[in-house]
Order: sequence, then C-alpha cells, then structure tokens
Amino acid sequence: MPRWGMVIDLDRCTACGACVAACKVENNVQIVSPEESERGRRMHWLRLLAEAQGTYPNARIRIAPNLCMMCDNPPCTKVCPVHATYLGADSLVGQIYPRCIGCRYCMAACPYSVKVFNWSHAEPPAGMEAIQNPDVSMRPRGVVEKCTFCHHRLQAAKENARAENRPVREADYQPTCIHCCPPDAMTFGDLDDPLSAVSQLSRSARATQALEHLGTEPKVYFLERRDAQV
Amino acid sequence: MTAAGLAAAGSSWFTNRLFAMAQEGTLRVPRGAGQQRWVPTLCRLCPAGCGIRVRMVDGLPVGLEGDRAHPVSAGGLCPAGLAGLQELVHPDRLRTPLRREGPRGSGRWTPTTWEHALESIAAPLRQLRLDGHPERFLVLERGDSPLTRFWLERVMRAYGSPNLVLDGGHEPWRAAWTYVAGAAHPPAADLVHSDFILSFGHELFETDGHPVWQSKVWGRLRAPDAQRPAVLAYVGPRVSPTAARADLRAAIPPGHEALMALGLAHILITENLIDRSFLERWTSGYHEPGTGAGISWPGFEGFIRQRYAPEEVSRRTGVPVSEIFRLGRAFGNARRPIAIVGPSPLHAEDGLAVAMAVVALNLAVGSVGRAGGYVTGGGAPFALPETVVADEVARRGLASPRMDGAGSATLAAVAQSPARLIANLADGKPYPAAVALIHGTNPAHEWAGGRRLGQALSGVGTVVSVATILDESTDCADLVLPESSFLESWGLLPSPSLMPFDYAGIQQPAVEPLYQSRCFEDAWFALARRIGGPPAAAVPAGSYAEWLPEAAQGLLAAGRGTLAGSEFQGRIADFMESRGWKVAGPASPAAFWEALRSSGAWVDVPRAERSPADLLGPGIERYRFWPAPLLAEAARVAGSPVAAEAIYMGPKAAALGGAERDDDAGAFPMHLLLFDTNTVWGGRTALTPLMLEMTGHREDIAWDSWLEIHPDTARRLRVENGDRVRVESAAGSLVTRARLAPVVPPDAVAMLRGLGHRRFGRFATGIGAHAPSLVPAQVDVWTGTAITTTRVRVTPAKA
Amino acid sequence: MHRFEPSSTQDETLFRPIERTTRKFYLTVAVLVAIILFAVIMYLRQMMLGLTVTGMMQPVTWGFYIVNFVFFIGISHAGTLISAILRITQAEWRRPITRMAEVITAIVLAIGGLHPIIDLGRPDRVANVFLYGRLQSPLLWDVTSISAYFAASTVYLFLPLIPDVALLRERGKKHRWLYEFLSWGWQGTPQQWKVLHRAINIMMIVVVPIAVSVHTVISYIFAMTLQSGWHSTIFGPYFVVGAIFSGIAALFIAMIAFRSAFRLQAYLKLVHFQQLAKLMLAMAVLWGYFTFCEYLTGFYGGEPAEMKTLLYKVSGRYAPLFWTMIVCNFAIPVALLSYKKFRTIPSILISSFAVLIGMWLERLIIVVPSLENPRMPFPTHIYVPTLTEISIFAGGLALFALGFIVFAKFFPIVSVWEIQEGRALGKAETEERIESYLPEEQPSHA
Amino acid sequence: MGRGAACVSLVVLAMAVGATGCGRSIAQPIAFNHRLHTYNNVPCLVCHATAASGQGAGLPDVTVCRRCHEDVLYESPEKAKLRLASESGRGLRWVPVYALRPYVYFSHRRHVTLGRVPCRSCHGDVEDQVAPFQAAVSPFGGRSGMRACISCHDESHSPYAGVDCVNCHR
Repeated sequence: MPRWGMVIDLDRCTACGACVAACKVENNVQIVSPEESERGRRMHWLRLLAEAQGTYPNARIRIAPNLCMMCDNPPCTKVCPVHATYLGADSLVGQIYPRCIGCRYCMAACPYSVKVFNWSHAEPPAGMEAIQNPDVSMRPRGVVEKCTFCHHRLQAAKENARAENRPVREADYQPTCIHCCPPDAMTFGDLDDPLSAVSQLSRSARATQALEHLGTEPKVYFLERRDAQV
Repeated sequence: MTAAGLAAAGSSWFTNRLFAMAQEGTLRVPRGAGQQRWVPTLCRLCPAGCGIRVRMVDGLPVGLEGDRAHPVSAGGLCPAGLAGLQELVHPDRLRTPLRREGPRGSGRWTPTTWEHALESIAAPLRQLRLDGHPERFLVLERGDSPLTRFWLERVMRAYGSPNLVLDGGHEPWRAAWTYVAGAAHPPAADLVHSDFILSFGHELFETDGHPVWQSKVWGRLRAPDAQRPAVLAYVGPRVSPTAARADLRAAIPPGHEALMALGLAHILITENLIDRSFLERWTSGYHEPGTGAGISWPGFEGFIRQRYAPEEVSRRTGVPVSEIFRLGRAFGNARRPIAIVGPSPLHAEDGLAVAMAVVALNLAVGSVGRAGGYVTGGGAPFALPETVVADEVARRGLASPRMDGAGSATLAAVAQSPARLIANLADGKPYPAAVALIHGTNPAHEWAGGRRLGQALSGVGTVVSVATILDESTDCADLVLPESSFLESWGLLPSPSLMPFDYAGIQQPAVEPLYQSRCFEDAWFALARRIGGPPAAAVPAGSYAEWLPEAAQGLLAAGRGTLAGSEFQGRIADFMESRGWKVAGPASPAAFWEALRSSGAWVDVPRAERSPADLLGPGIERYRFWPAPLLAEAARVAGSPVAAEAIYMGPKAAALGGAERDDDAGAFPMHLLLFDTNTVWGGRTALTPLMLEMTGHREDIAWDSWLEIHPDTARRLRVENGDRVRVESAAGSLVTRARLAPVVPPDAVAMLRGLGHRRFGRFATGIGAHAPSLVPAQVDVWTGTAITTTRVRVTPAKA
Repeated sequence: MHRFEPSSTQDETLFRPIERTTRKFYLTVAVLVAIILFAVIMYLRQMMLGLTVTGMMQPVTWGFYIVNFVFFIGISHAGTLISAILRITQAEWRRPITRMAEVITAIVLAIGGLHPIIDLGRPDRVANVFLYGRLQSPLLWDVTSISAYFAASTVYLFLPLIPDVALLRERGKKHRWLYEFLSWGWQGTPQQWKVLHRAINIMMIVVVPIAVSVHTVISYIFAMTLQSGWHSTIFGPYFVVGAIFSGIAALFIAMIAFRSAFRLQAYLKLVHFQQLAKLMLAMAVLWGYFTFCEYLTGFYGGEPAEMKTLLYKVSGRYAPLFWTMIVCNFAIPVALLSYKKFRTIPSILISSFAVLIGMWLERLIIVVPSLENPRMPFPTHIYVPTLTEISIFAGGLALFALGFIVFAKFFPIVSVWEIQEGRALGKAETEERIESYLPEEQPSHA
Repeated sequence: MGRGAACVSLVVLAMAVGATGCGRSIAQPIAFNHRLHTYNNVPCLVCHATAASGQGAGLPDVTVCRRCHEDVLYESPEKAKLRLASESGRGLRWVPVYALRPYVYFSHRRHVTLGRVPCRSCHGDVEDQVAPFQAAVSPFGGRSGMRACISCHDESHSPYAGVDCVNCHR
C-alpha cells in the first residue's frame, strides 16, 4: 500500500493560485456569498498563506500553499467523537460527511487550520449546477470538510489498475492541484518508494514540514527557497 | 381532533424544514452511466491560448484541466482558465441578438433574429460604399487570434476601410524594435535558455506575456536538480508577486525604469562586462558619435559614461550604489542574461525611452539573436488565401488616414493607437465614423477615460457590439450580437509572436452552442456576405469551422514540425529529426486534420543556429543605438530639432537636461500604480463567482478591489487595514478598501485594476471600485500609447 | 441514634412561599418565560439557516456556545460538591445551605448540557454520538461524566427532600397527589431514617469524585489539542478550582436572593455567609495561584505560538477583558473578603457578581483567543457574537432562574427537617463530638 | 387522556411522514416485464448496457428495445406505446428506482466486472418481476443501505472489498 505524499517546491512556486482554483472546481467546494466571505466563512480546501517579513523595499514575502497535511499522526482524527474523520487504509485522512455531526472539534484541534465548515446552505452559483464534478458529493450544511488529496481520483485509479490487474502506479493518480501547477512546483507520489521523486525530494536538504515540531508527521513537505547564487 | 390535525401539519412542516438539512447537498442534475471522454481544446480567455482538456461526463462538461500534451502550457493553467466552465454556463450570457430600446445606454433591449440584426448592419455599410466613404466603417478588436485578425483585415481591405483598430498591444516596445532593428514585429525572449532574467516591471507570473509558459520555464530553470539555477531580478516600484519571487530586487520610484536600465549599462561599461565583439560587429553608434536627420548624437558609451554614474542613479532612485553594482555585475557576469520589460513601464510617461533603454541594455550584453536572448518570434505556416485586390472604391477608402491617427504624418512607425480613438471620434477627426463594430474588448471599462466612449460614439450612426455578455461597451451600442463561448467554438491559434518557436493549437467545441450564439468569425463572414460585392467575395463559402482544415494544410505542407503527443513521443521525434530523419506523420490532409484534432497541437522547435541577423529588417545591417528615423520623428513631433539624448531620457527629461521631473506633489502627493491579477485580467475574467472570490486570494480579499498602502503612510493617514479609503485624482475619485502592506514605497499606492464593473453580469456588477476612472486620458506624444500612471490623494473615507 | 420527629407545624416561614403565591411571582415567571421563548425561537431559526447566524467563522470555530457550556457546568459545581464537602466535614452551619446548593447543580447542569447540542452543525445527527461514539474522544468523556454527574446530583437532591415532601403531604394544603407520589410512602420509621441516612452518606462520598471528574474532562476538551494556550497540564485542576469558585458565587447570589424574597433572615444568618465567604476567599487565592502558574510557564517558555496567544491576551486585543478578569476574580474578592469586618452581605454580594463575571470572562479568554491565533499565518478575523448567541445565553440564565423559582414553588428551599434535626440533636451530637476530641478528665489528686 | 394520546400519536405520525418522503408512487413509461425478457434469455447487459463498464447500469433507450421488437409478432398496448415513443422521438423516459445517496461512490464496473458480483445479490429477484417498480426502492430488498454494503464486504474475502469508509464515501 503506497504512502501518498506531496512535495511543494517553494523555490519554483510562483503563488499564481492555479492550485487554489483547480481545487475549488474539482471538489465542488462551495463559493459563499460576498457577505459570508466578508465574515470569514470563505471555503478553501487549499489556500495560499502569505507571510510578509521586513519592510519596503526589502520586504520578503513567503507564500506557501496550505492544504490538509494528511498527517500520519493526525490531531484531528483523535478527537472526533463519531469516527467521521479518521486515518484510512491509504494512509490518507478521510472525512465522512454523512457521519459528521458538525461539532467542529477537529477544526479546533487541527494546528494547520485546513478544515472548513459549511456555515450556510451549500448551493452552486446560479446556473452552475450542471458543471459540478459528479465524482465528488456536495457537502450539506453543518458538516466539516477538507482536502482529500482528490481521493475520488485514487478510487478511479485503483479501479483501472485492478481491471489491468496490477498495483496502482504513481502515474495513475494525481490530485488536481499537482496536475495544473504551471511551474510544476508540486510533486506527488509514494513516499515509501525510495526511488520515487517525492521520497527523494522529501529527503533533500531544503525539505521541511509545516510545524514539524508538533510531531504530527505530515505527508506534505515543503522545499524552502534557494538563495540566488550571485 | 382538529387541534391534533393542525399540530400534525405544523410539526410536519417544521420537521420537513429541519430534515431539509439532510436533503441538502444533493445535485439535482440527472446523472447517467458516468461515461466520460476528454475534449482537447484551447483556453481563449487571454492571448496566450493554453491547451486544455474538457472532461465530458454523460454529455455534460463537468471538468476542465490543463492539457499535458500541449507543447507550451504542458498541463499548466492559470486560475482564470480553470474557471472557464463557469464562463460557459454563466446565467447572464447573451442568448439571442439584441436590438436597443429607447436611447443609447438605457440598457433596455429586445431580442431579434440574426438575419434582421445582420441586415440592419449590412444596409448602412452597403450605403457607405455606394457613397464612396467605406473608410467610415470602424472596427475595434482586441485581435488575440491572428487568423481572426487575418479575416478582419482581408474583409476590411476588400470593403475599403483602413480603420481596423487593434487594442491591447504594447506599441512602445514594438516601435523601439522597429527603429533599432527595422523589424516589423518585436522579437521573442528566449527565456528558457537564459540564466539571468532581468525584469523591468514585467509580471512574468501574473498577466504579462504568456504567464503559464513563463511559469513552466521558471519551473525548468529552478528545477531542484538544476546545477546553476537561473536568477530572476526585478526592477520596479511595487513588490508584485513576481518581484516577491525575484532573487534580486531594485526598488525604484515609479517612472525611473529607463534611468535604472542605463545605470546598469554604466556598470557594464565601466566593469567591462559588455559583449565587445557583438557591439563591434552588429551595432552602430556605440563608440562613434554621428549625425543624421540634422541631429547629431554622441557615442552611446560616452553618453552613458557622462550621464549615468551609479552615484547619480542612486541619488535619483534611492537605490544604494552597492545594490546597483551588485545587480549590474550579476547581470553582466551571467552567461546568457536577458532584460525584459512589461506593460506598466511602457504605458507610463516616456514609455518609448524605457523600451529604447532596455533594448540598449540587451545590445550591450549582446543578448540578441542568440539562445537565451531575443530571437525571431514564432508563428505557424497556415495556408491562407492570397490577398484580395481592392477595387476603386476600396482603394480610395484605404488611402484615407486612420481614425486613430496611427501611421499618419506623425507616428509613422506606429501601427495602432487606440488611445487616440475616443478623442478623435468625439470631434470627428479626421472624419466622422458611420458604422462602428466592437469585439473582444471593453474600452468603456478598461481604458483610461473609456467612460466617455458613449458620447464619443453618439455621432456614429450604427454601433454594433459582439460579446458573450452585456458589458459597459455594449451599453453604447445599437445592436448586440451574441458570441459563442470559446468552449463552443472552433479555431486555430498560432504561436504568439512573443514565443521563440512555432506551434499551432487547435480549438474545438466541447459542447454545442447553448444559445443562438455564433463564433465571431462566422458572424463576420455572414456580415461580409450580406454586404455583398467584394467583401462577400473575400470570405469563404462555408463556415469558419469548415475553412479551418484548409488553413491547417499549411502545417502539413510546410513539411516540418510534429504533432504534439506525449512528452516521450516528442523526445523521439526531436532525436530522430536531429539525426536527419523525419517521423512519419499522417500523409493525407483529412488524416492530418483528424490527427491534429486528437493531439491538440502542432509544434516545431527550431534547431538552426540563431544569428543576430535574424532580427534585422530588410536593408539594415546593424542595430542602431541612435535610429535616424526616430530622431527625425522626435524632431517632427517636437516641431524643432531635439537633443538626441531625448530618445533615452524622454522628451521632457531631455529638455530639462536630465534633471528630476517636476512632479506636482502638491494636491496629489501619491503616485498611483495600477496592477492586474491573474484572476481578474484587467476585468475580462472577473465575471465568474470563482474568480471574484479569488480576486485577492493571496491577500485574503474577496469580491472587492483594494488599494495597497505602505504601513507608515497608512499610520500617517490614520488608516487601518481593511478600512475604506477615498482615492482622488485630477480625473476622478473612488472609495475602496485599504490593504496595509510593505509592498509599495511610502509615496505611492497601488490599486487593482479591472473591478468596478457597472454592467458585467449578476456576479460582477458593482463589485469593487473602478481604478481606470482615476486615470486621465493621456497619450504618449511619440507612440500614441495610453499613459496609465497618475498621481492621487488618499484620505480615510467616513462610511 | 435516638428518635427524632420533624414536625410540619414549626418553621412556617419555610412553608409560606409554597402555599401563598404573590403577584410578583407570576410577573417574574412571565418575564423569564418570555426571554426563554425568544431564545427558543432564535435557536429554531439557527436550525433552519445553519450556524451562519452565529458570529463564528474560520478559524474561530468555537464561540459563545462552548464558552457558556464551560461556564454553566462550572457553576453546577456549586452545589453538590459544596454540600457534600460540608456534610462530610459535618459542618453544622451547612443545614440551611445544602438544599439550595443541590438545586443549583441539578438545574444548571441540565442547561449546560444543552449547549454542546446547540453548538452542533447537525443537531439532527446527535444520535450518532451514541450510535457510533468514539470513547477516545474527550467529547465522549464529557457526555459520560456529565450524565453521570447529573444522575448522581439529582438523586442526591432528591434523597434529603423526601422527609420534607412528607411534611408537605401532612400539611396537605396543595398538590396533595404530587407529594403523595414523591414522598414514596415515607413514614419516618426508624428503619427508613436509617436507610435514608446511609443513602445520603453514600451519595455524598460518591458525588465528590464525579464532580471533580466532570470539570477535569471539560478542561481536557481543550488541553488534549495542540493549540497554543490550551495544551496545558494544569488545566484539569485549574478548571475544577474555577468551577467551585464560580459555583460558590452563584450560591451566594441565590442565598441572598431568597433570603430577601422569602424573608429567611432567621435561617440564613450572617455567620453562614461568613463561613462560606472564607471558602470563596480560599478559592480566589487558589484561582490566582493557578492562573499565575499557567501564564508564567507559558511566558517563561516563550514558545512563539504560545507567546503570540499570551501577548494577544495580556497586551493585545483581549487585554481589557483579561485585566477585568484578574480584577473580578482576584482583586475584588481578596480585597473584600480578607477582613472579618468587611465580610458583610453587600460586599459578599458584590464580590459574588464580580466572580461570576470574571469566571465567564475566563472561559471566553480561554476559548476564543487561542482560536484567533492559529499556528499558521492564517488570515484571522475577530469573533463578535451575534444576537442569536447572546439571546441563547440570556435564555440559559433565564431558564436557570425560572427553574429555581419553580422548584421553590413546590419544595422548601431550606431543608426543614435538617433544621429541626439540628435543633433537636445537633447540639447534643456536637457536644458529644467535641467531648470525644478532648482528653479524658483526669481525677485530680488533692 | 385517550384524546391526548391520540393527538400525540397523530403528531408523531405526521412528523414521521413529513421526515421520510416515502410513499410517492412512480409511473414508468412502459409496463415492462422483466421476467418475460429474462426467460427469453435476454441477459441484463443487453438493456443495462453500461453495467459492466460504467458507474451507472444505464437504462435502455427506445432504440435498444426496437432492436428486438421491430419483428416481434404479437401486438400489445405496450408495444404501441413503444412505437409511439420511438416515432415521436421522445424516447423512453424511465424513472430510476434505485436511488443511491449522492455521497456514495458506487461503481457497477467495480462490482459486476471486477468483483464478479451477480446482479441478484444486490437487486434480488428483479429478473422475476413481472410489473415495473411502483416506488423507489433501495438495493438489497430495502435493507438499510450501508449496513447491507458492509455485511457483504465483510463476508467477501476479496482483498479489494475493504471497508475503508472513503472507498465508498465521496
């Protein structure tokens, strides 16, 4: 069973936001009304977090995608009272919407603040119901949701792999954010396969994990920026 | 018991409402067996034209992603492209042709038929030709697609009007290369082979040039296993996303790009980092002074040595001398450095001077006509019908001057000058227009002073707008023709000339047109046929889609290039071609067309050695530091011989002998910088909920525009982050949200351009503030380009 | 022990409020019911529109509801724990107080227990907690211990009630059938007295650990996460102390209210207040000590995220609330209750209100600032409660008051038989006991 | 007392009805007879064409029917309807009766082709049914969906038939 993981190279990342858009489209993530978004109810499974250090003209801005880190030791699954979020067999953290009672404990427990809550009625914008992705359910009001590494794609990949009865290969399965990334800053694959690109990058000198000191063992790695050799 | 009944009813109503929660989140779209297929096509939301694949499930378009097989975008896509489907199904798309009710701008329309609509345009056009005034037919077009432009030009030529005005070009850059090298088109920057990219306000990763390709290139240049990762340096006042990503940065005050470029040239010269052999062999006017057109010029080297000492540049830009040295040396020591310039400096005062300075900087390091430098721009060898011969009427019409004044007595080298159009239309110079057709652009919203479009067109008999959705410009029209979405249309898109190699992408409909819309080309053909006579003869018999295969035969006939496939196939093809073999492609035209449709693109990566000669125009041997035509122009515009230095300093600065500009810092103390994001694209894509929500996704701002203010300035103005602020300029005033961030200099503010639509569909209308209305309509004297910089005053807005 | 017969004819004052109903009563009830109804309507609205009607948002996903949950459960410690302690220590002055204390517990616990459900995004799925509950989740620990505590404290309230109900039955003025039913055929036989006393003794022991467990696990809801400002080892005892603290304050207010409303001056004497005030003073000092430990360790460690939250509280946006809390919870009670001559009823009333406000603020300051300061550079927004949340809070308080009043309408708010037992046996017993402390008198050698 | 009880029970009933919108009957375009077809050895996949390859099993278009019914000898009112449907070009508007919850990822291909699960084991004796469905039904003869899935997945020894929630919840 592969251990799916991701490496995000901040040296290549241009903070263009393609991953953000792709994620929202692929996963039918609700687009809330302007009023709601003003009140901080905006819903992103993946969003760019910007940190500005220093001041003009030498301000350094570190922009990094923030998505479910798929921790091997997830703080969110421990506290769920109803087994609605859990560490699945694919070593991905699953979120089961029909089970969730909306206590939002997992959100409070997640140090990465990647879980989002359906504060209000989930409806696609006017006229846009037909283009919703049929592979992903629309989440009802009142439940917590989050990035799934586009798990529905893994399902399809597994199905095809089994039809050709072979194991799932890296090439079969890729979350949409990886696919659309213009500078190819995101790499995805099996962290347990020592030859895979991700596992090699994840061992590189620039590799870090978000809040690694918390011991949550995220499966998303970041390669910090290189300084210019001039 | 009745009580019981009532209770029952009430409670069941309540439980229904309560349990409605459980019913929520279900799609009410009927889903079938889940059969899916992918349609390869092109995103046409910006000129770049990235390859996309539309995912069709049970006949519904339910997904859209970058096409890995596309030779340029290779799977990458910008946020706007990813929202493409939302544009397709936008609830406010035009469904039928519309005829105006009541006075113009009243916004009241009645549906009509295509026949009726076309006839009511064709009739006056026929009349114009009979009257012998075909030149009074004006077409304003964005001109993203060369083939569309070809058909526009062809029909206009046959009809006899020179007034095909193209919007969205960067005239100063084009003009500079025309003067320096005599080339018709500006060359392409071969970024992928460069190892040091010096950007003068060029937003590589936002909206300038081909952002997705540039990002792909960046990804390759900074690959984790790259031995010497390429360096990106940014010169400009604002810490844009590109600047934030840059390794080196020179924060200069607005409008000092030319100064900094020449300052860097000074470092190159004094540190002897110039490409001496190139300058000797390929340029004129570097060492030796000279005269021409009655104007004498110094040698470029002398000129720079005399005027652009680092101390001087540092004094005027505030950039420390050490920084200038660091940047100059890094640039000069790089193996294949290249300097590029973006629209914002070009559309500032003295844009031409900036362009000239950047070109000169490239010449100094010889990054012209070589890998990693400026090389011949790409295209595609389509098979096009031979040019039409204009009849008598047409010839007379074509002889008359253009309405925008481009190419006329002044501005000989300028091809397009849309910025002058509104003014000229308003006072009927050089002659009034009778019929105007607007397509693909929204001047009333996007241009500085564009809101005066309405009254400028008031004298025009018939105004037609071809659009997918009602916007500010359609308000000025009598007729609106519904254009199909790019996901409903056919097309062939050659490599934009800013790309360093040839390729062609094919655009094919993912879905049948949802409404009575047509693609623009078909509408144009139909109009030409209705006009009858030469225009009718100029267009093909069939539809645009039926003609495209003919055009595509050119690719086959060219006998070069390959069809895009997987990266692996591409490598095989390259390898074999490099050994003189030819990968057998489809032979028959039909087969080729089918193969093109399934592969999505044709590509030909040149392997021939580049040479500086490639870029030189006919009859020109050397790149000219002091182009005589430009000097002559300058003199003509000024009305008196000017100092040659003016072409590098700008007329005003030159007149002042290179001293500071006298900025009226009194009433309006702040510089205003306008910027775009790759979600709004100057307003064009800001109509879908997704893009509006992502307007400022990095800044945590949604559904709103914002003004960036330096925290210190904000403290002085008593403005908190998120407050509403009033921004006033000589041209207008608006209220928007303040964003405190150390990304602009204390004496400047930056504002998002593109929002503040007055009419653009239910989602976008009234969202954000309209930045262009702050900018007075100013035109650069040399290039006729719109100047989009101005000065403003910022005050807290009491809500 | 020798016989003792509580009489239904003495202590008229204690029976009067039950048998005579004033206009004031109806007025108060009407007002309270109105408030409660409004809250109910607001909640139904929330059910239909979703939690969007609250002020919560990303990343502040917990607000008033959780704050009030912790607050109410805290108050519930007043009772049972205090009365149990007093019984165990055989403090004679406990007699007029215990009943009220126990009532508070039963009512407030019910109200507090509602709040997590009000806070749910999907109240229609609350059954999942029982169908698919994960015992690994602190929320389940809460469910368990709170329900246990509720059961225990209701029993513990009911047992000492039986003889009084019997007295009411004998008086037979009102609701005869109710008292018939509730008195469970109490005849006051020695056997019954024996059983009753044994039951009470068992319960008063049992209740203590349960009560302690309740607030400990509530603190675990927060302490079990990795969030800055929550992930602390002393949260358990810290919350328990805070709970008892706020509980005593609530008890004081109840005592003072009924004292004046039912003219119980004869029963609730200053000495009772002063005794209890000492307990509150002790708690104030203990609370101050815990707060000191909590913040000092966080500050000294200086872990960035921890520091961010801490500064946000003590010097940032929450500073006003924070220092109000310190004043209310520490400065005021310590200042007012330290000296005997200050321990008057008004000053006790003031400090009780101060403590209630302070303790509520403490809950707020624990829950919200940590969420407003996530570890990631996440764009934070400021949490401001909406009318819905505020009105539901008001509704909770109103329900508390209403419950108390209604109870007092049916049962004596001061335990009649215990008072009488005190009169009859207390003195002798105490003498005996004191004797037993002292050494035997030695015959002196002349 | 009795009246009170009656009221309560009424209210409860009303709530129940209100909550579960059950009892809506469905009218199919044609009184289709499954048994007739299966007894004439028409395999399920002829009409439910995508059951082996797709997510949904698919409902037959009128063209599918005509493949056989063009030359069936006897006449019947149903056949007339069929002809009408094909001639009017409206086609057959079957009403789906197996309503899966929208958050369930169920693939027929997975079960039919890869898992070799016989149709019967979920759809019961549909093939013996003589009349079309009158009301929406859930698979497994009305047993509550997930428990039925789980029980079957538990029984099967296939390594693929796991009970990992996200395999079916989407």
